Amino acid sequence: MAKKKDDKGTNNPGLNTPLLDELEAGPWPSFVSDLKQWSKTKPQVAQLLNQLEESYENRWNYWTGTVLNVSGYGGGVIARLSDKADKYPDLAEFHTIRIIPPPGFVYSTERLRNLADICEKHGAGILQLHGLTGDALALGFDNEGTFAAAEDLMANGWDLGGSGAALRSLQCCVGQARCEMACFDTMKTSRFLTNHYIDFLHRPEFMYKFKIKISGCANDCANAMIGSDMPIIGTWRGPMQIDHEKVAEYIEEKGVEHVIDNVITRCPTHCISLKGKELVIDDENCVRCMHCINVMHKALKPGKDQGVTICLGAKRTLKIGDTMSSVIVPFLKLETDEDFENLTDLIDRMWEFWNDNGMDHERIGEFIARVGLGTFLEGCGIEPDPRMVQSTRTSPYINFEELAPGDFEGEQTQQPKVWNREPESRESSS
Amino acid sequence: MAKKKDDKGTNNPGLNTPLLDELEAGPWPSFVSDLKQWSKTKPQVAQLLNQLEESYENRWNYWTGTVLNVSGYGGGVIARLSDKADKYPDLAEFHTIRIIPPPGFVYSTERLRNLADICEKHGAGILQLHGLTGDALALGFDNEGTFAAAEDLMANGWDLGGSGAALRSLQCCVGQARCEMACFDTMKTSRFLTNHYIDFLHRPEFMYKFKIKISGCANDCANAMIGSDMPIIGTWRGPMQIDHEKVAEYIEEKGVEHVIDNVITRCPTHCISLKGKELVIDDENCVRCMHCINVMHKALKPGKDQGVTICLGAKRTLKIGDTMSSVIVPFLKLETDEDFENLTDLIDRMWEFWNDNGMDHERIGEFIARVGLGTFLEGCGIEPDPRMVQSTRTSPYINFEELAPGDFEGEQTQQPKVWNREPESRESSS
Amino acid sequence: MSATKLAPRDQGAPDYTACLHPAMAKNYGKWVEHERIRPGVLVYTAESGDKLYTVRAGSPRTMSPTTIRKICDIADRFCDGFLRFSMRTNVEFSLTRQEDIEPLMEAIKTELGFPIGGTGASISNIAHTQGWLHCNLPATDAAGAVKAMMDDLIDEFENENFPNRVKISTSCCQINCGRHSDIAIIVQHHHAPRINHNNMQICELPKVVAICPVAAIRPSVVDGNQTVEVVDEKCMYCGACHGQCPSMEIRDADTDTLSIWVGGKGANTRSGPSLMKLAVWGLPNNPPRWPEVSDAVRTILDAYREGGKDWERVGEWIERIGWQRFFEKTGFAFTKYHIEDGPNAMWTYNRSTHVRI
Amino acid sequence: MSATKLAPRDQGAPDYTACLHPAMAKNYGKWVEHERIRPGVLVYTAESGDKLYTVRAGSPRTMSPTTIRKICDIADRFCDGFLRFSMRTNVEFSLTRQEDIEPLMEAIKTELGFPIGGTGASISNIAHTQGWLHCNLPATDAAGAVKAMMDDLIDEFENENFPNRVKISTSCCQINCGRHSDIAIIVQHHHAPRINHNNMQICELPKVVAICPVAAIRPSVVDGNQTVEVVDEKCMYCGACHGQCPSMEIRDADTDTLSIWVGGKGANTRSGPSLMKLAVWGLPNNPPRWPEVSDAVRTILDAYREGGKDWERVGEWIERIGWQRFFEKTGFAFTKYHIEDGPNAMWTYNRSTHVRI
Ligand code: SRM
Ligand code: SRM
Ligand code: SRM
Ligand code: SRM
Ligand code: SF4
Ligand code: SF4
Ligand code: SF4
Ligand code: SF4
Ligand code: SF4
Ligand code: SF4
Ligand code: SF4
Ligand code: SF4
Repeated sequence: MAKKKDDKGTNNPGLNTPLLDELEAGPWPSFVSDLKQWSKTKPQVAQLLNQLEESYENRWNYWTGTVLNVSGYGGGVIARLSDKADKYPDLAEFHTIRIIPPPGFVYSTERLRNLADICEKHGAGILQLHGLTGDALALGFDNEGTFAAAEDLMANGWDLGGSGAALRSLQCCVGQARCEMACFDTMKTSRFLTNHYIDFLHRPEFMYKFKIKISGCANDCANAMIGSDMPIIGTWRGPMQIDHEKVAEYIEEKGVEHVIDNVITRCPTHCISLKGKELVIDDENCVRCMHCINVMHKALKPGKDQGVTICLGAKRTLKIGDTMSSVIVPFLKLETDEDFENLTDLIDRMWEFWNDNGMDHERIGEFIARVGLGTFLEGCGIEPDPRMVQSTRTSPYINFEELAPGDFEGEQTQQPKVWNREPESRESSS
Repeated sequence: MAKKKDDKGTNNPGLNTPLLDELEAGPWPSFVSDLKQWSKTKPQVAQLLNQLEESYENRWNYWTGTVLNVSGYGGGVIARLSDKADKYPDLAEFHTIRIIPPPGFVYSTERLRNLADICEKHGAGILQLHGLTGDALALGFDNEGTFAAAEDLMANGWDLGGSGAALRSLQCCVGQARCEMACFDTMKTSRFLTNHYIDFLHRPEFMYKFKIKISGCANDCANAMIGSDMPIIGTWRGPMQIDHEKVAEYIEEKGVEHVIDNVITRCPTHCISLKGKELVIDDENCVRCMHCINVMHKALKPGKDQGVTICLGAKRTLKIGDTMSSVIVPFLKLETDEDFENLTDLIDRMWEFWNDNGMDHERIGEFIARVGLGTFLEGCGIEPDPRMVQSTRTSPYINFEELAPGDFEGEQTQQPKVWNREPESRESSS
Repeated sequence: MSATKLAPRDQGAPDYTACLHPAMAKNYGKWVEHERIRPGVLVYTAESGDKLYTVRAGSPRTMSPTTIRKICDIADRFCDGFLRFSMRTNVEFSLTRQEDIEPLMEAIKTELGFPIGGTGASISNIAHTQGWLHCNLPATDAAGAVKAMMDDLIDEFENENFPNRVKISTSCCQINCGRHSDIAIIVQHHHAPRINHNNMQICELPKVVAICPVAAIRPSVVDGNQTVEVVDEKCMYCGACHGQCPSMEIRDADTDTLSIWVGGKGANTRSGPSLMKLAVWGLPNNPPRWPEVSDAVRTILDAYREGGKDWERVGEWIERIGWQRFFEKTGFAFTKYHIEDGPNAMWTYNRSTHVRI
Repeated sequence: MSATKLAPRDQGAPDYTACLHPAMAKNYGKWVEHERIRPGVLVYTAESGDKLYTVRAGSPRTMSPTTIRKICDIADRFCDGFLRFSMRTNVEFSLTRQEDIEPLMEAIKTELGFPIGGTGASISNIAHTQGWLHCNLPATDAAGAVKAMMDDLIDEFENENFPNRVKISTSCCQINCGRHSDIAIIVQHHHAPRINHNNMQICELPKVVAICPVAAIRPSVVDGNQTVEVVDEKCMYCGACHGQCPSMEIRDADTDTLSIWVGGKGANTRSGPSLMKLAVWGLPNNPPRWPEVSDAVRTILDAYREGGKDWERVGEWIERIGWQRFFEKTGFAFTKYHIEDGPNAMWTYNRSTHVRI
């Protein structure tokens, strides 16, 4: 039963958190201190801390999951009921709302204050900036508060994030807003995809969750490669930009040995060599790993003809073990409207094949692991490309459709050899 | 029914091998020419060539396998019956005898002539030096000829090789007999193990075949790593030997760039650096891959404190796919009698565990793949060593015996949480 | 709520252009250079010659509106009313007036109590998960362990003293929302789930049977109720069933332990991404400050700092020196549990004679 | 034979010390240096200062006693009555008198017709298997393809013109006794085994059912006979059943094809051992000279010679330039069949953004 907001904190038992208090000491900012302070404004936070104290004491958790949906949405709320609701009535319903933040986590103070105000108004007001998927997380709403907060948020230009078997809120690095490494517009791409696919984000109808993370270059500051089903990573084609004067300066300053040890020997394809004070890069073999650029970032830069590499498949370890993202599109320009259409066209086809053929709770990486990348590509109408693999196959057993007997002219002439002798097993006499 | 040797070639149809004849042209020595010539001495070889011609014509094989054992032996003969025995009566029985060669394939002409003589006397006399496992292969004996040849061979100091679910004939590189890279006595080790385990070689009683190949150093000229269940590979501990004068000479002669490109950047652990005309090797991180020694073989040599690394598990692809050998003993001295006892003791324990717990047709690599290396080590009483793995585990799901509930004092206090609410699925109203 | 008029739906991501610092908006896509002035402070130079200073401050991620508003106050005063959060929940204050850097830093320290750092080859903020604060699955807390660890590592946040950036994460259950990191702390369970047969949801049955990766769960009937049973010998204590169905309880306050994993990396730099691997297991789940965890992390960090070459991430350092040396240098034991089992195990064995002797 | 007295059993390996060239016996374990005087000819120097010259000659492996005796004659004349065979079925003549090298080489060429070479960065003799000459399983011949290929590659045997040694092997069925090599030729089948139900050996039934890696074989009864049937959709045409039971016929003269695999390596040098990987499939099984195979091998070799750096083996070259360039440079097509399937497939995908563009 939902209680009125006004009730919160009635009969609040007061804070009793000796263990948590130990987390107030030390130089790192303490969430305990902050929440203790805040509990004076929001009495339910005292209950939260008291319950957390019990968790610390008993090394046990007291939340149970449930499902709660805002009208028109199939996700965005992580609903929790306390097992200790009798003792902590204000925790009886204590939900988190996932909110889509501005791409790149940039905020005006106006927007951020607005967020804090709304969350304070309708719930416990605790914010986590940001969750690991990339949502702004607001904790501590009861059922009514959740609904009210959602309306208020939406009235103020915010929207709910993803949860369940849906597209999840996208995450991107700061990119071109502040980083010279960025090879494309991560924020624009993030917002474009979010809005284009907002239906899939809000109403779960996939086989399972799908995460997209976007990094402006291979440094992958957005954790796309290990944290998303579909990393979109900036890159370039053709030669990188080299400022030969600055190269010479760098070598002058740091010395040849330093350059050999930190640049030459670290290139994964050994495609850099040092000729006197000049770096020579065998561009054909540069795999755009960013390392040399990172080290000599004033002298070297990504090439001018930029775009993205798209990968597919990462997830954590449940069921089949960790999957990692692997290349699905080696290079795609991402500038014109047409480029973006190419991207959504690709995503549409991949989603369709996955959702038509996947199993319940099967992420796309697991799906590919099950059906095979070859089948997946065919199903999505994507041309196989050797850059998708680290190496070709080692197993010699191949099901060649093209060479199936039906494709050969005439009848199979060779019948099984007639093996009509008893097997002999003999020993030399004596 | 076995025929008398005298019968061979009666009614020999004469050679008719237009396709095979095409293999007489060209500069590479032709086995066809050799055998055609030889068929004048051994008429059955003409039948062999004629049947082979039919294979070439029809792209079809005409041999069927069977089993034939020399008294007291359970292997060593690869017995074949021709499907075209009606047409080629001398091929009705046409077996191969596997013969253990001198380790390292060294021969005196006396021994080699002796081998040829015996094989000619009792069969078709065709020799293959050597089979890929490392046997001297003698082809073309009928049943009686097989038995007679075997006795004659043994009377002359030869012995039969392995086949079936047995230890197979060992193979080793030339090693210390002619190679300065050799870190231990490969020939002695090969002969010692062959003779020590001759019973297991001759009387198949393993789960399946077991191959041992022995290389004097990590160059692995004996193909041990990919061709044997148990590679024994020479190595050393402590620093490698460096002749600094010769290093300087080499650098002088070839130039710094050459040394960087061919030595420094090629070291798998990047443990070599160039300080002027001196090579500095971080010995702690040298993994004895032999590369730098190969390139600068006059200046660098294996270290003086030598021994072997033992691996386990390679086989080709049938059933579970290729397995590769992996380290089971990082370093073992192999000089004194005690050292050799350590080696056989280890082999005994591994064989026992494998044969007690393996399945039919399961090679030791497949067995380890099935039960896990951890279990295997425990079963054999071998201490786990981090050098056995390329990296530790990535899967977080571990069956810790030590931490099983029984090992904790007292009762399990925490019972499953009582989850006594109906799951709620709500929507905001309207 | 029934009376409320519904607000507009499906608006998507907020317009970031309205959230950009003016210098960012102006020089969007036109940055040419960056430099670290000191730990925690970067300067970015644009084609236009504009310079943007950025000060990075460590946050506890979980914050009250009071704290949020303090952050906003500072951003209003020094940063034209804009700010951002980084991927590791740090707060980034950007400003164009160099002379304001010191006062800004002063304000961050005194008004917020946030440390400044996390840039370059430092230890940045530790990524963490919900823990006992909000998730339904945790066997431990994440935020508490992070607070304790960061207290210990604050110098490493405020300075750049490692071979390369160090990313640490903690997770509160084996699901590991904390992701792969250079160093990661996760939980291990040690026996099969206990089942609350009275409470099994029939609707969940097929799902919970299906989710078990080793087919250890099978339908059964107990006291006339449709429920499931677990084949103990098969179960690998993964907890997948617990995530699917709360009546399958995998946690045990007495026996759950923590473990530390190393070498996870998402960056494509040099050798590319890699999964993290097991370093230490069996650490006690010891709130409120998990000292054994902090100690073990410190041990790894010290060895890495001493042995790593510039630009080597933790995993790359270990790859180069080999796991044997890693265990030697940290003093941790290598056990059979460190050896991978399961289907991909063979790929983790040392399939060469490459050994350090 | 019944009257014959049995010879001594279990004698084991012959005494190699009696088979060593005197200079080998004397300097056993005391060699310090080697040098290649010219392709095919090495000189080894011992601590004692002794020098041993070795001339390597290519053999066809399968030889008549006549040929063996010719070899012995030459060894008697020049090598004190000793010789050896190498791991790749070459004959090695060792001698101490430098002035005899030329006459020895002359004798090898004229009396045996064997080429001299196979040392250093050349293509040595091609390892091959029994084929139609003796095995019961082959779908092609191995010796014939080798003879044809070596005719084509004889210059590469007699010279050392590659970045590193090139090891080639051929196998006559998918079992692949020919092992992993820099370049390997193997056979592929294209439909499930046909079964000779009249001839099924009851004794073999459980074994043949058990050996199928994908459980495609199940017991069945046809015309009252105990036999097996194969589930076509599951079968991957591996032929394991055919090796176990000759009544399961996997081969088909009309549809079997050959394929070429690259990058196998057993040496622990540099990156260590590696398995070979698929380069080209669908080559016709075309006796007596398999020209399509020779052509494809030549194409790979040319690209390797041109693109490989010194000391890079074929697989290391491909690793460095990437498979994309391999396919570009050879002109072969990359198809979905080149992508690994099966349980370990994910490990072969490109799990980074490392691409050449
Ligand atoms: C809130 C958050 C942790 C945090 O404190 O930051 C989180 C919390 C939960 N995760 Fe997660 N995950 C969160 C990021 C991740 C990440 C990291 C990422 O997205 O980059 C991962 C690893 C990457 C991945 O996607 O695999 C992650 C892997 C999982 C998994 C394991 C998936 C697997 O197949 O291995 C589950 C369980 C599942 O999917 O069945 C899971 C499930 C959950 C659930 C919904 C537990 C459940 O199944 O009931 C948790 C809800 C807690 C709560 O009360 O809010 N969460 N989860 C993160 C989402 C915040 C946000 O929206 O911004
Ligand atoms: C003769 C030889 C090929 C040659 O011409 O040199 C050969 C020939 C046969 N091999 Fe082999 N193998 C030969 C070396 C190899 C090698 C290479 C090696 O030993 O270094 C391998 C790969 C490494 C390995 O051990 O896996 C090899 C992997 C196989 C396999 C596949 C094993 C797997 O699990 O993938 C089989 C089939 C089996 O074991 O079931 C097999 C089976 C066979 C059989 C016995 C066929 C059969 O099952 O009936 C062949 C007998 C042919 C005949 O008529 O003589 N042979 N076989 C080689 C042995 C000669 C010798 O004794 O010196
Ligand atoms: C602000 C932030 C992006 C954002 O949109 O929020 C960012 C910003 C920068 N990163 Fe990053 N990285 C940020 C998270 C990451 C992450 C993800 C994470 O921390 O969770 C990674 C990948 C981690 C992994 O591998 O799993 C990441 C891997 C890198 C690397 C690659 C390091 C390497 O050698 O492997 C570089 C290159 C470098 O260090 O020069 C880099 C470089 C940079 C540069 C120098 C890029 C630039 O020119 O501006 C930025 C200054 C950073 C500094 O700290 O000195 N950034 N960077 C993130 C700050 C997080 C924090 O507060 O600590
Ligand atoms: C004679 C022989 C050993 C034997 O006992 O029979 C031998 C002898 C030598 N090998 Fe080998 N290798 C012999 C087969 C092999 C094999 C196995 C094979 O060919 O089937 C390999 C491993 C193949 C693989 O990786 O799968 C092999 C990999 C090497 C290497 C490593 C090359 C690399 O960089 O990966 C070296 C080092 C080098 O080239 O300096 C080497 C080096 C040598 C040296 C230079 C060692 C020495 O100091 O004597 C010898 C002179 C060889 C030459 O040709 O210039 N040998 N060598 C074998 C000759 C075979 C032949 O007739 O062609
Ligand atoms: S991923 Fe690249 S573009 Fe994005 S912030 Fe990091 S370094 Fe800059
Ligand atoms: S970006 Fe990476 S791959 Fe390219 S040259 Fe630099 S270090 Fe080499
Ligand atoms: S393996 Fe080593 S010791 Fe043996 S022949 Fe080859 S190089 Fe010499
Ligand atoms: S032997 Fe190999 S690992 Fe050792 S220093 Fe030489 S190249 Fe490096
Ligand atoms: S790691 Fe586990 S317990 Fe922690 S938030 Fe994620 S799902 Fe919940
Ligand atoms: S803990 Fe994992 S393995 Fe055990 S029953 Fe549950 S799902 Fe299956
Ligand atoms: S490869 Fe196949 S056909 Fe050829 S010898 Fe080996 S088992 Fe026989
Ligand atoms: S060919 Fe292989 S997959 Fe097909 S039935 Fe025979 S053993 Fe099974």
